[in-house]
Amino acid sequence: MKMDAWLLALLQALLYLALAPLLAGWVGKCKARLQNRRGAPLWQPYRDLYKLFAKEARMAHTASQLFRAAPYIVFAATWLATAGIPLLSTDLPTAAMADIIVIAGLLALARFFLALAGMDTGTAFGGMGASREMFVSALAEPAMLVAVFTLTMTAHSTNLAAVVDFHLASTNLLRPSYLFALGGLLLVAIAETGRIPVDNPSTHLELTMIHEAMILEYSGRHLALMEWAAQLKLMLYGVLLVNVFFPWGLARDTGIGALSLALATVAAKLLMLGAALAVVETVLAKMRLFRAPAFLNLGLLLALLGLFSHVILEVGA
Amino acid sequence: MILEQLPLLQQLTLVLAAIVLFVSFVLLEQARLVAAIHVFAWQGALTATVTAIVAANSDLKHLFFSAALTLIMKALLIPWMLHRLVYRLELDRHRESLRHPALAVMAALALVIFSYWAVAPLVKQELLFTRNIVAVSLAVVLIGLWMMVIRAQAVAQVLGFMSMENGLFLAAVTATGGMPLVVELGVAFDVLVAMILFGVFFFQIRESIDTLDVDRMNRLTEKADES
Amino acid sequence: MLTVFSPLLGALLLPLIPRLRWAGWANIAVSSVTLGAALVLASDIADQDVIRTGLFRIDSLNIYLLVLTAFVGVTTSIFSRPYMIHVCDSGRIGQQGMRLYHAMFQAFMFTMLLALSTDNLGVLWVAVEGATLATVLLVSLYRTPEAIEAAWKYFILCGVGIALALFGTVLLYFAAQRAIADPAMGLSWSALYHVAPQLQSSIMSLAFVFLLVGYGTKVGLVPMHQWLPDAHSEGPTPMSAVLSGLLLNVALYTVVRLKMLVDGSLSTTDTPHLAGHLLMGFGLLSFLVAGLFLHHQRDIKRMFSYSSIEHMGLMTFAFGLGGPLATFGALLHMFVHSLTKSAIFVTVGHASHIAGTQSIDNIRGLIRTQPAVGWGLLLGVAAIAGFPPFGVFTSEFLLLSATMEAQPWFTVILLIGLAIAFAGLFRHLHRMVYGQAPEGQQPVPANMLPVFVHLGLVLWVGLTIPDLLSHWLDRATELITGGHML
Amino acid sequence: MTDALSWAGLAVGLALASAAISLLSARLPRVLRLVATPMFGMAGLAALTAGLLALLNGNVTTAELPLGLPWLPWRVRFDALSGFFFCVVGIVSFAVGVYAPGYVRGLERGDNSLPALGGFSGLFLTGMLLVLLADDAFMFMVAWELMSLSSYFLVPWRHDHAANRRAAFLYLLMAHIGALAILLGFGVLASFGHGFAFDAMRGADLPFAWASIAFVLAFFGFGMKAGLVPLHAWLPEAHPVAPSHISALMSGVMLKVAVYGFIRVLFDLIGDFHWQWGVAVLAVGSVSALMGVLYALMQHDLKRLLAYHSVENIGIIFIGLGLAILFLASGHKVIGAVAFVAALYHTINHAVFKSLLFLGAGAVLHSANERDLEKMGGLLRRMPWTGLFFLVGCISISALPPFNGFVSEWLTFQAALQAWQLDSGVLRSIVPIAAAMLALTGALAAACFVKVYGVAFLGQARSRQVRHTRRAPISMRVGQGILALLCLLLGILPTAVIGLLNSVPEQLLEQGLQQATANSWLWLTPVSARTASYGAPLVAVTLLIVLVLGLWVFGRGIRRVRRCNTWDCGFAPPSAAMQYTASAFSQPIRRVFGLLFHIRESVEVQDDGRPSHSLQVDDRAWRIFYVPLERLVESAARQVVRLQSGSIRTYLGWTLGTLLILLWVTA
Repeated sequence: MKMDAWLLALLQALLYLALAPLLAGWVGKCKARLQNRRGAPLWQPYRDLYKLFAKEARMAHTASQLFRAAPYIVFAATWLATAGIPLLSTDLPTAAMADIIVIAGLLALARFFLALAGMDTGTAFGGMGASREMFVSALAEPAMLVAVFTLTMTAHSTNLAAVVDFHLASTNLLRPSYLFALGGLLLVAIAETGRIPVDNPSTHLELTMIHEAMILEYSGRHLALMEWAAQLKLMLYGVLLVNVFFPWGLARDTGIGALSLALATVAAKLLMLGAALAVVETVLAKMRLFRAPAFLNLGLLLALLGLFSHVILEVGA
Repeated sequence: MILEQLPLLQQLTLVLAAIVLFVSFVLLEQARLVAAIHVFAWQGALTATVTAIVAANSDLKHLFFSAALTLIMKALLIPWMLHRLVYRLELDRHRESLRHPALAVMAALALVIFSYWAVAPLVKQELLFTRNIVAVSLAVVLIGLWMMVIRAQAVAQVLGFMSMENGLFLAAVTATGGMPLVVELGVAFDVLVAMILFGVFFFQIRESIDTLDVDRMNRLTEKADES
Repeated sequence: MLTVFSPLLGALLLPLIPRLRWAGWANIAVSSVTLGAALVLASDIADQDVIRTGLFRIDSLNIYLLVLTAFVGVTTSIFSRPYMIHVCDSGRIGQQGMRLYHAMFQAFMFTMLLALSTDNLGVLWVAVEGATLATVLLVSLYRTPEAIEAAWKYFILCGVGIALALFGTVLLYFAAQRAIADPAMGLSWSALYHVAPQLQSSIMSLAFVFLLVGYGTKVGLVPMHQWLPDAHSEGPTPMSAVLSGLLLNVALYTVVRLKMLVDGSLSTTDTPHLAGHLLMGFGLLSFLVAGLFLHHQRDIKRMFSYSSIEHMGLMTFAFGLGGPLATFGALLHMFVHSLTKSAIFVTVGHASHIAGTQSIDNIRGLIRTQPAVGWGLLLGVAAIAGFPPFGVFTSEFLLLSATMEAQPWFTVILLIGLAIAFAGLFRHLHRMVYGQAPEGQQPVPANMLPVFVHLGLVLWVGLTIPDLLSHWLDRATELITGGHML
Repeated sequence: MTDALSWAGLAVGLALASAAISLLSARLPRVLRLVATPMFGMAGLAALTAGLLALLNGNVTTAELPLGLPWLPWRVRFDALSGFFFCVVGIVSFAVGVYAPGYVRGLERGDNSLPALGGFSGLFLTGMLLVLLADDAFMFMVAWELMSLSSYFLVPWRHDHAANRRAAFLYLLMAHIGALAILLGFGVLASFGHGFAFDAMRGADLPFAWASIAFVLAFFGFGMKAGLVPLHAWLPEAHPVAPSHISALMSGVMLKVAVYGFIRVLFDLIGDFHWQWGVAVLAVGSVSALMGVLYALMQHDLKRLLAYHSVENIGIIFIGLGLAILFLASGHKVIGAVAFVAALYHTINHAVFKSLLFLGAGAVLHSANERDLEKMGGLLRRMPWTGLFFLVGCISISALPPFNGFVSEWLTFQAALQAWQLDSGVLRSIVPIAAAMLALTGALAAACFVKVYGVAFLGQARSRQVRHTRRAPISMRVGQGILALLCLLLGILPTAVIGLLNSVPEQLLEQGLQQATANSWLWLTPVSARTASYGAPLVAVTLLIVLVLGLWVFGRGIRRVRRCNTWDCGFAPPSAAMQYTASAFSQPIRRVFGLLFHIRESVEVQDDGRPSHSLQVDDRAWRIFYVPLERLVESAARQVVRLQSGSIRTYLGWTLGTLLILLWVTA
């Protein structure tokens, strides 16, 4: 185990931390532009976080200690999850520490406490949000895992670094399975990160809220952590999509040059993805909660198709 | 089996056996209890005679004893007891008419043929005579059982039972020259006790459901709990 | 021969005892004497193979049944003392009834032991018929219309059956006369057994049909079983206990003895296993039908009498199956079944006293009212349903494995039957033992000693079969099948 | 004393002793509480020791007991597999032994027959241990039925409710039917192996058809006990009505004994594998997992819910076993061993966290005297320790890192992901579907336990008596604490555990998992370091570090937080009645998966004008599987009853008819 690799891993994690609000800001900016508004500046999310941290945190009488602990746990779990996904280099010991299934598990852990926190306030909103969140994620999880299985069965590894490495090493094949897997993962990502059409992060209309309903009672640093965790999650999915399916440009060692190149490419890819997301959120409308299953079943279907086309078309002897 | 070749006594035995069979038909048909009892007494007497004859033409002297026993029991004692019971139960005028007498007789005839067919396998030249007697006595037994099936009157059922005993006895005597003495005595004792118990039961039944129609005794069944 | 005749003396003397309170004790005493004598006899048998004097012949098969019978007799008499006194005090029977009861109890024991120990098939017949006569009065002891009806049915059906058996015996004798010179020996089982191959097969098979129908009625084989639940449910409970625990065994024992003869004579023909197949058929039929009967029961004693039919069917099937393993299992099952079933009937007697009725719907919350009775019933039924570690499981295990070897497909039927019977028993049991007791339900003076002695023995057998017993059973098996298990 | 077998004997002895003592202590409940239950715990400890010894020194010890049939004495055999399950039984019974005194104390008021409780608990434990020891079919069956019977006596222990009695009857009936099937299966094996001793059966080589019959019988029998769909319907009836620590033993351990039986028969006695079996087990396992969790989501009786989750987890275990069979059948022994170990791992995990949850439910029942989720709420603040431990249990059973449930599911996934190695394309595509169902199951389980914890322990109390809950007695808290700690340890030290388990597949499949623990204790690498690795300790530690850092940086230590009213949207302040209820929480899922349930929902306007909403979700297994069977038997019984018509002449007719027919047949 090389020391610098670990340092790099730490650097990556910090990068995630640093860039996550930026990505959120970028998506917001694009949306504003598409809606012919000037919109908030790119670094607005940073300002919000700073403001929230400065503010005093309050909690309801009905809430228990879990309400206080939840933000930290959610934040920690999400951040740790990001550490397993190669951002710049595939030489990533943390990826070996937490493979894709662990990442999914960590996200689930975060979600678990998020939902509990929502229920802890003892309000109708919290319960509603928690119920819907768990419902949506329950449908999203199999889709996500199946989509990921396609990758891992191709690369014969659940270690994302290894997967990316495998792709970089192998000549670029056109795999039908990846097409489907990508589609499936996209839908899942949209659902999991609480974007339109499944959820709308910028609404506070009780009938449509999911994520917001759970954190409705939070304030101050607690709220900041929750928001930051959400942004991290968005970035996590973004990186997962771009780096696993379009790994070009990632560094395979810890050379400075390779890393800077990787940073540039990743940034570019993320910007494009963000723009695309903005477009999607602009053209689509949020759908009713009970249309969400159809949406996610489509995701699962795509993922399964990917899997089948892998085991039948690509491996099939 | 050629009748001519049989000694006279055996021919006589056959005749008597035939009569016993006929008598049990009569018993089956007899509607009046008192008359039926008399018929039964005759059957007993005939059985006793058969025994005596067999005893005469074989050297089994103890058969004379059992013949006497049969005569006393089947022809005198039991009928007399039944008689008394019937009178004390004021059943002397009682007559029970079968619903389908013709069918009953048909069935009985079928039983006769069946019993002949059933014992047919034990065919050995020197056994023929015995076999036919066994067939007859089996028929008597079956008809007795049949009588118990079709007669709903307790006393009549007892008569059927007793005529089964007669059939048994006939078989025992003619086929095997009588059972060992100890068994004879045991059987006789059992029959006697049975008869006494029957008597006791007549009264018990009578006082519990004031009739001797066994069809009234249908409390004990699983059917009721189907509701 | 004290074994056999002490009950006879008892039967003659007991009615003369003026004070009823003593009669119960005397009853126990006589039974104990019988048991003692039986044990002495058993110890004699241990060294020499067979004892025969005149009409009697004790061999390894019937000695263990003798001991079993005597033992159950003792425990039942122990139970019956308080029970009958309770009955007497509740005014259901009078002084005469008590005298009659004690006399007939011993008379019944006498016939049982006689039937077991005699060698002469004629005497055997007389004894079995005598058993009917002795018990029929006990069935009608309570003088209720139901009791009288039950007694009448019992009397008529068994009388007819036994008459048919006599016809079979006659035919047997008829066949014997052609094989045995001395007519006096013509009904001696041992003599017949020696010359079995010479007995004319056609007569033997004919005879066996009559004997099977005849004694089968006593065993309670479907469809000649109808007398059994009536007699069990209406008679006094101790009598039900001995009926289920002993009479059925003895009848089955008779059938087995006769099967041995018939097998011997048919061995050379083209249908050597005729008797066995008949037994298997009857056994299976009784087993299944009785199991189904259990489901629609309202009377607790009827229910358990059906369970007796079921187990008798199982044993009959096993004896029909033949082979050392099956026979060993059947003998063992005979043993554990009599113990368990008599224990259950004892408990049921107390239970029906507690509730003041025999109707299942009105027996409630036994465990709450009198835990000893409630648990006794629960454990007893668990045992009879074939739950380990009780011995019934052991014997059923043996039977099943024997069936598995001989007729694999019958095993499935047996298992289904077991499941059905089990469900039938427990669906009723639950409501009786558990739940709240009705208002004012009081415990009764009960002597549960016999129950727990019996269950203890059954448990012991279930955990490990004592050498003594296993050797008896083994020798009996050897006698029946000629094969060894040990 | 280092002999594993003698420790096992000691365990059995102690269990029996505790049974005897409590049966004798009819008069003084204190003896029961202070002597019998600790002895129960000791028995568990002894069993644990025995199991660990067997796993460590990995040799097989046998013995013969002077019991059983003259020609078939009870044979005892103690190998790694038995050892592992001894550990499972031991851990839980130890925790239960610690927990019980407090719980039993709560039962001393009221006319509960404590001797029966203690006595049958002891026998129950004895039965389970003997099953694990048995080395011949006879002893196995005796022990098995002893286990069923004694546990049955514990089910209707609160027998005043007719429902409990019915549950008990159903339980015993199903157990018995299952046992008969098992017996039949043994019979098939025995008739080929010429003997009921397991050695003989191992020696037997069966043709495929007969082997399949034996397999099906064993699968049915043990599946009946383990509660596989659709045979499971008795389980959620029976387990919840027993006293809670007994429910813990039943759900946590007895089901595992059924799993043991299945493994013993299939992997040891039959010993050869066919992919058809694998598919069957896999399919049934997946369906059980999914249906189990879905039905659990619909429950609002806490203990019923937990019981349904047992169905789910058993399903997961059988998914692992199915995968193992598949891979072994196609010759990939290593992957097979991985799947097998995954199943074992989940076995012990489920034992631990399910018992923990049941003990927690018992604590709630004991303190709040409430089983209905809809009436609970805010318990965390009234019983903080129980709340904490229960949370640990919830996280574990929801398969979330870094706790133990996650490890076994991770292993199962890893095994499933090796499906590309299978030859047949069909299997290659079946296995991932099972994996997908597993994923769905996990997510739904998480949803379910968010519901449970959120409704029961968070928010505000929904009923008065819950509002005045006292905290549970110390012994109960300790009992839960032990298990909670184990949940964590099993979660963060998988390498150590698997190193311990290793001797089981080595003995059973001649295939160990050396590579799994090859690269240091930090890394769990079931197949190879490149294929997959999980640094459980690192994840846990990092998580902890980040947490502490977060608290330090942002929270600047634990500052007091000002309390204020909940935001009321400008309307009346929110009351407990406004909270989401359990059934409201699961409504979306109920609606999406509605086809699978038998839902009876109705809204009626009561006479006082207020609407009343009634919702009942029933198990379809009843109508599909149980009811028809019952009807069949009923009608057959009704037919048979005609025999007993009551007319003596008919009876005589039967006799005559029989006679004639027989004469006709024989002549």
